Amino acid sequence: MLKIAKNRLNELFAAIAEKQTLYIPVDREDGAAEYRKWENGCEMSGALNTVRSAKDFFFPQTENLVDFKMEGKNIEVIDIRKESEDFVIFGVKACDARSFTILDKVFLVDPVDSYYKTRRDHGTVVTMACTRPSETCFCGVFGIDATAPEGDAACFSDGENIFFKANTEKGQAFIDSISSMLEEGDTAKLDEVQAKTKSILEKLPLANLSTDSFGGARLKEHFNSDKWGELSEACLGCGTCTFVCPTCQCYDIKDFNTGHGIKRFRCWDSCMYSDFTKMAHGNPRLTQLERFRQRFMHKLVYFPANNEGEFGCVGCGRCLSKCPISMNIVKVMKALEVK
Amino acid sequence: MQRIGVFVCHCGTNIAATVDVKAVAEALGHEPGVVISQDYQYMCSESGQNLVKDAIKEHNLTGIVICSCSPRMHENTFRKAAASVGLNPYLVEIANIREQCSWIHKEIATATEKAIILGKAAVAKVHLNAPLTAGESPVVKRALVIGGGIAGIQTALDIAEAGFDVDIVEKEPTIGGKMAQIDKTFPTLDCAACILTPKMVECSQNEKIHIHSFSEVSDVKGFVGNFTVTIKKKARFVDETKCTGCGLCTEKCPMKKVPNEFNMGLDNRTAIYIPFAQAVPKVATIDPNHCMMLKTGKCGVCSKVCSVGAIDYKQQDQFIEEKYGAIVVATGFNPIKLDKYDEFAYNQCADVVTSLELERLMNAAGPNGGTLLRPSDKTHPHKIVFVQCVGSRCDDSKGKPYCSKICCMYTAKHAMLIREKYPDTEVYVFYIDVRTPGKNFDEFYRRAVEQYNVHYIKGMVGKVTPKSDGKIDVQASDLLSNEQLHIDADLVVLAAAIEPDKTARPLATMLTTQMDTNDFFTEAHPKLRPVESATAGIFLSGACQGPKDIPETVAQGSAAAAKAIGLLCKNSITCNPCVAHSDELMCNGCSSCEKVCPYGAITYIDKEFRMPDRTTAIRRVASVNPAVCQGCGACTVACPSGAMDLNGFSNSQIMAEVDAICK
Amino acid sequence: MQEAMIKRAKELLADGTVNRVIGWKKGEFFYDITPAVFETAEEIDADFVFDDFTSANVSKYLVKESKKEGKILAFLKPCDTYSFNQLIKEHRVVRENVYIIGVPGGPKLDIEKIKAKGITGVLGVKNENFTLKIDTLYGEETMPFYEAICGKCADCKSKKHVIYDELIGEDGDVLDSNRFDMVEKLENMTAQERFEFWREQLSKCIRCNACRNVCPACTCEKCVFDNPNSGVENKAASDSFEENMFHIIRAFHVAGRCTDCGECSRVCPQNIPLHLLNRKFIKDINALYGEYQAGADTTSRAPLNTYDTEDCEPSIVHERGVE
Amino acid sequence: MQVNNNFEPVIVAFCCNWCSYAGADLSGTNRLNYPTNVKIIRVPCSCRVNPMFILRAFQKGADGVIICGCHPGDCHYTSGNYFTRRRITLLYSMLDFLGIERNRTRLEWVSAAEGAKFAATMQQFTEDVRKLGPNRRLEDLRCRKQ
Repeated sequence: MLKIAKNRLNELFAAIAEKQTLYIPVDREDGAAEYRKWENGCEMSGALNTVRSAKDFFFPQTENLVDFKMEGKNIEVIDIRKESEDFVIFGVKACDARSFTILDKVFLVDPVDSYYKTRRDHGTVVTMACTRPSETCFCGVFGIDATAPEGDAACFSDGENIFFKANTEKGQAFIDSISSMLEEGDTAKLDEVQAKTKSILEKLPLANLSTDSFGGARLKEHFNSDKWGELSEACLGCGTCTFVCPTCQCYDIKDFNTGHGIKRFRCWDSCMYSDFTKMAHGNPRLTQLERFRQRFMHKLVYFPANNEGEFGCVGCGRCLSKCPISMNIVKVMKALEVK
Repeated sequence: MQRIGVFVCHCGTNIAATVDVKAVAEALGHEPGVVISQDYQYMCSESGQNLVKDAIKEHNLTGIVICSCSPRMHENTFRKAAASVGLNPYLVEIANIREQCSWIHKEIATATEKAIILGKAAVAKVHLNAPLTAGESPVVKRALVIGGGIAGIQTALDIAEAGFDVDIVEKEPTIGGKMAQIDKTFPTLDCAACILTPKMVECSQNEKIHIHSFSEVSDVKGFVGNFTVTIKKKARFVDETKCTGCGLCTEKCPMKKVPNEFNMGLDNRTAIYIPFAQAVPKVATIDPNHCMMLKTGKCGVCSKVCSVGAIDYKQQDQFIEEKYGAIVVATGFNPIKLDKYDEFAYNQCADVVTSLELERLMNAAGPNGGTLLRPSDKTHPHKIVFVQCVGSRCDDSKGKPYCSKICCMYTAKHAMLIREKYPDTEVYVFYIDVRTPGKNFDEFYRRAVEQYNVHYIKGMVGKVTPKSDGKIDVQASDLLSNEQLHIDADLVVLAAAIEPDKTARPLATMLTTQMDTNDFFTEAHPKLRPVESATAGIFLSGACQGPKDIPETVAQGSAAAAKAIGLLCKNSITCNPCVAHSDELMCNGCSSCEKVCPYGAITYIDKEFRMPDRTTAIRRVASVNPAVCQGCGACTVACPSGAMDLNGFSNSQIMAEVDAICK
Repeated sequence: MQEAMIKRAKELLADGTVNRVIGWKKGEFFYDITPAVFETAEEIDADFVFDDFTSANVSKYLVKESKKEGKILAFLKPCDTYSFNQLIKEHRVVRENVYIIGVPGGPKLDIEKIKAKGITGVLGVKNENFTLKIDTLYGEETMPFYEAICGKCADCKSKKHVIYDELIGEDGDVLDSNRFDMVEKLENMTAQERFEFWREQLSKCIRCNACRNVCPACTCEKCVFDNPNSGVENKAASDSFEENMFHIIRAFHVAGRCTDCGECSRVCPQNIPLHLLNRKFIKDINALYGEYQAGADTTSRAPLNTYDTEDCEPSIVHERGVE
Repeated sequence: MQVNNNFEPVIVAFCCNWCSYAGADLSGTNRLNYPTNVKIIRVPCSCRVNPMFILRAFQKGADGVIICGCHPGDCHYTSGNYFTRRRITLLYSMLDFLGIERNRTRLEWVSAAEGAKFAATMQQFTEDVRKLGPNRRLEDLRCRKQ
C-alpha cells in the first residue's frame, strides 16, 4: 500500500494545497476541532471528530441562491452561481463519509439540487480510519466500518505512517496527483492497529444497539407510541442536534434586503424549531412533542421507507455529546425498542 | 398595492434655491409604490393644498409624502387637508427638506441628494403607516380633592362653584389643615381663623361638596376622566349622621390627659374629642389609643351622656368606592421633626419651641388663652430669640436642601406681634438672609425692623443651652460685626423647615405621579404647566408641590380647580392615537413595560387564549389604556419580546427609515 | 444526598403535598443526565439521580410546569433559586404551585472539560482526593478535579438559596467570587484585541439557539429573532454582523434580568463564552448604578426599569478603560 | 488611523420630537451649517430608540449613529430620557466591549433652543466618524455598496 511518513504530512498538505483548496480538521484553543482551510503551520487535529460535521462543505449553513437587483420600480434577476473551485477535504471520518451518501439521496435525486451537485462534483473526500472511537460512537449499528471508511480515498494510520487507498476514480486521481510523495509500505503494523481498533469497536457501550425495531414498516406503531411525551418533555427546542448532525438536511429559503437589492438565500432549518415548515395556513406540528417526534421518525422510519432501508443516522455521536439536556437518538431508539 | 403621492414644495426659494426640487420629485417618482410625484411653489397655500387633495382623489392615493418644511410647522395642515378628502390623516408623512436640508446646506448637488434620501425615507415609512383613529373616553363629572387644608378647600369650593360634585378626603377628623392652627397671617395680620372658618363652613354647606373626614385614599385605579378610588373611612366610633357636636361627651370623658395635637401637644384633650370649636364636620371622634372603653371595655361614659346615641364602640373601618373624572392632590406639609437638632436643645428644654407651637401659644384658642407664656413655668418671656432656617437650606442629611420660603415672613410676623402686644419684650432674629419677595412683604419686614425695633442679626445660632435659673443661653455669632454673642433668652423659637406630608409618597405611587427627591410632587412643566402632574387628570394644589404661603396656595388651589373644571366640562376626551399597543400573543406578562411607563397607562389582565399547541390557557398580558398613554415609547424598548409597539412610530416604520437612509 | 432527596420526594408524593417531582434522570452513560418530571415513587427509584453531573438548571421548566394541575416539587441548587426568584418577579411562574427543596450546588463536573483533555471513551469517573480517576476504553486516566468542573461552578457567585420551602443540607453564603476577572481582562485589552477576541468566538456560532432556549431569562412567548414581524428575524447568521447582532441583543434583553446562572455557556456546543457578555452588563450595572443581583429578591426594580436623575452619561464609556 | 479624504460617512441621527428635533429645526432657521452626511429620524422621545435600530443602521451601511434627546430633567414625558441614558450607556459600553470604535456612537442632549449646539455636535460627530473611516467592524458585507 502507498504510504507517507506521518512527519511528512505537512509537506503533503502543502503539495495538495498548491493545486486546490485543502480543508483539514484542526484543534481550536477550546479543545474542540473544526475544519479549516489549510495554511502553512496548520496541524491536523487528533480529535475523534469535529463539532460541526463535514456536511458544511457540500451543504453550507447559509448559501446564496439568487440575487435581485432593484432600482426604483425595476427588478432584475441575477444568477450568482459560479463555477466552483476544486477542493479536498482531508481527514473525514467514516461516519461523516457515509453522511454524504445519505445527503446525495436527498439532493442528487430528481430534481437535482445544482448548488449541492456543483460542490459534490468539485470536492474530493479523503477519509481517515478511526483508531480511538469514543463511548458515544455507534456507527457500526448502521453498518459502517470505522476502520474502513468510504470517501473518494481512504487513509489509515499505523501511528507512524499514513496509508492511502482509492475508493473511487476521483480518489485514484487524487492519489495519483500526490504519488510522487508516496512510497510503497509494509502494512503489518497497520493490520495490528486495525485489529485492535476493531476489538474496541466491538466493546463499545452502544455496539449492541439494534435497528431491528425501526424502518419504514414501523410507522404507525412508533408514530402513536406513548413514549414521545416523556422523551420530548425536557427538549428545549433548540437546533443543536440538527446543526451538528451530519445527515440533517432541512433548509429554509429567505430573502434578505441589502438596501440595493435582495439576496435570496437558503439556510439550515431545524424541525425542532417552532416555526419549522410554517405555511400560510399555519404550522403542521404545533407542539414540541410533534416536532421532536418528527426528527426521530424521519431518521428512523420515514427516511428508510423512502430509501431502501437506509437510516438517516450514521452514529457519529455528536448529538449525544452536544444536546444541552442529553436527549438523543440512542435514548429514543432504546425507549421505542420493540421487544 | 400602495398608491403613494409625493409632493415637493419649493417654499418660494427657501427650498428651491438650494435643492433641485424637480430632481427630487423626479427621483421619488421612481420609488416603489409612488404613483404621482409633483412639485409646487407653496404646498401649504390654499392652491397647494388643493393640488394635494385633487391628487388624492384622482389617483385614489393610499398615502402621501410632503417634502417641505418641518412637520412641527405644517404636519397638521396637511393632515387636515388629507382628512378633508377622505384620506386618513395619519397616512401623511413629512420629509423635512427645509430646516434640515435647504437652510443648512449650500451646495445644490449635495443638498438635492440629501433631500432625495429624506424623501425616500418618508416614502419607506408611509408604506407602513396605518390609518389611525383618535379614540374617545368619557369623563365622570365628579372630582376628588385629597387633603382638606386651605388648598383643598379652595379647590373644592371653586369646582363646586362651577357646578360639579367634589369630594374632599381629609385624614384628620376635621378639615382646615395647618391654616386652622395659625394665629395671624402675614402681611396683613388678620386672624387666620376669621378668614378660614367661613370657607370651612361654606364647604360643609355646599351641597356639591362631600367631606370625608378622618378618611384616607387607599387605592386608585383608572385614568383621566375615569378614576376609581377606594376611600378608607377610619372608624371614629361616633356615628357622624347622629352626632350634633354638642360636646357634652368631651366634657364628661374621664380620660383627660391626652396630648392635644391641635395645640401641638402644649395642652391636653380628652379621649373623645372635637379638635377645635369650629371643626368641620363638627363631630366627635374617639381616640382608640386612649379610650378606656375601647382598651379595657370599662367606662362607656360618653355613650351614657350622648342624648342622640351617636357613640358606637363597634364601628369598623369602612371602605367606599367612588368614580372621579379628575383628582386634585392637596396633601400639604408639616414642619420637620427637630430630634436631630441637639444643638438647639429642642428635646431638652420646654421653652425651645417651633414656630407653629408659638402660633398656638399666642392664639386665643390656644393653651394659654392667647397670653404668651413660657411652656415651662407659665411666665412672660422677656427676651425671645428666633432662629431661622432650622433644617432649611441645609447641605447635610439632617435637613432639607431647599428654602422653606415662608419662615422669614412668619418670623417677622411673630416678632412684630410680640413687640406690639408685649413692648417690654426684646426680640432677636438670627438669619442667614431675609427673603421677602412678595407683595408688601419687604415693607412688612422693614416695619418689623424699623418700627418695632426687632433685632435682626445676620448669623447662625451655634448652641442653645438651658441654664439652671430657667434662662436659656443662646450662643451665636454676628457675622456683620464679627462678634460672638451670648443671649440669656426666656424663649427660643425655631423656624423648622417644612416638608411634604408623609402620606404623599404612597399616594404618588397609587396615582402614578412623579415626585422629586424631597417628596414634593413634580409638576408637568415647571413653568407652563405648574398645577398639573405629568399624569393626565391629576392636578396639584398647594404645598404638596413645593413650599408656599397662603396666598400662593389659594392661587394654586384655584388654578388647579380651573384645570380640573376644564377637564370635567368635557363629555369625553379625545386621545392621541399615536399610542403604544401590545400584541397579546407575543406578550409574556413580565411587567417591564409597566415599570417604565411614566403615566401608569399599562395594566395587566388575565386573559384566556387559544395557544399554538391547541390548548387553552389563561395568560397575563399587558394592556395599554389609549386614553392615558402619551406615546413616548419607553415601553417598546423595555419589552424584550417586541410585543409592545407604538402607533405612528412602529419598529418597522423606524427600521424602514433607517434602511432608506443607509442604503 | 441523592438518597435523602429521593426519600423526601417520595414522602411528599405520598402525603399529597405534591403530585410531581422535577429533577434529573439517569442517562446512557454516567454523565448524560436529562431534566425530568417524575410522577411516581417507582419512577423516582428507577431513574432519579443527583450527582456531580446534575448541573442543569431546572427552574425554566417550571414556567410551564407550575401552570399545570397540582403542585410540583422542584429541587433547586443555589444558582437555580436565583433564576426561579427572577421568574417569580416577572410573573412567569406560579409560586404557589411549586414546592421548593433547596439542595447543595456544585462544583459540578463537565464531561466536555474531560474530553477536551483528549480523554476519550470514558466509562466512569471517581473523585479521589480531588483527583479524578477516569475509567476509559483505553485504560485509566487521571486529571485534577478542579480542571474538570463546570465553568459556571468555577465562578460560583453564591451558595445561598434565596428561595425555598425546605432545605436538604446546609445553606451557604453569597461568595466573593472573582467572576468578573475575565471581563476585566478583556476591558484592559485594546479595542482591536477585543474585536479580534469576539470575532473568533462569535464566528463559531451556529445559531442553534441553545443559549437562548436554555436561558431562564429568555421566556418570551416568541423571540424577536423568531418573529417575522419583528424586522430582525433570522434563522442563521448569514454574516458576521448577524452573529454580533444576535448576541448583543440577546444580552441586552436579559441585562438586569440575567442572574448569571451560566447555562448559556454550559450548553453552547461551540464553547463560546457567552456568559462574558452577560457579565459585562452585570459588571457595568454594578459599577454605574449600584450593586444589583437579579433574582436575589422578587420585588426590587430591575436596573433598566428604573433610573436615577444623577446617573452617569454614556460618555463614561470614553472615559475609562482602553481604546 | 488612515484618513480617507474621499470618504463620506453615512450618519443617522435619532432626534426626539420635542427638544432635539426642534433644536435641529432651529439650527436650520438660523442657517447654521452642518454636514449633509447627517440624516435625521424623528422619534417621539429618545427612549423610543431601540438598540436594534442602532445595530440595524450599522448593518445597512451607517458609519455613525447619534441619539439626541431632551436634557435630563426636561423630558416631555418626564422620565423617558433617563431610561435612554441607562440603556444607551450600557449598549455603548457593550459595543465598546466587542471592540467597536467608541466614536461611532454618541448620545447628546440638545434642547429646542440649542440650534447652535445641534449644528456643532453634528459637525464634530461627522468629523470624528470621518476620521474613523468606514464602518467595518459592525457592517453586513452583503449591504456594502458596490
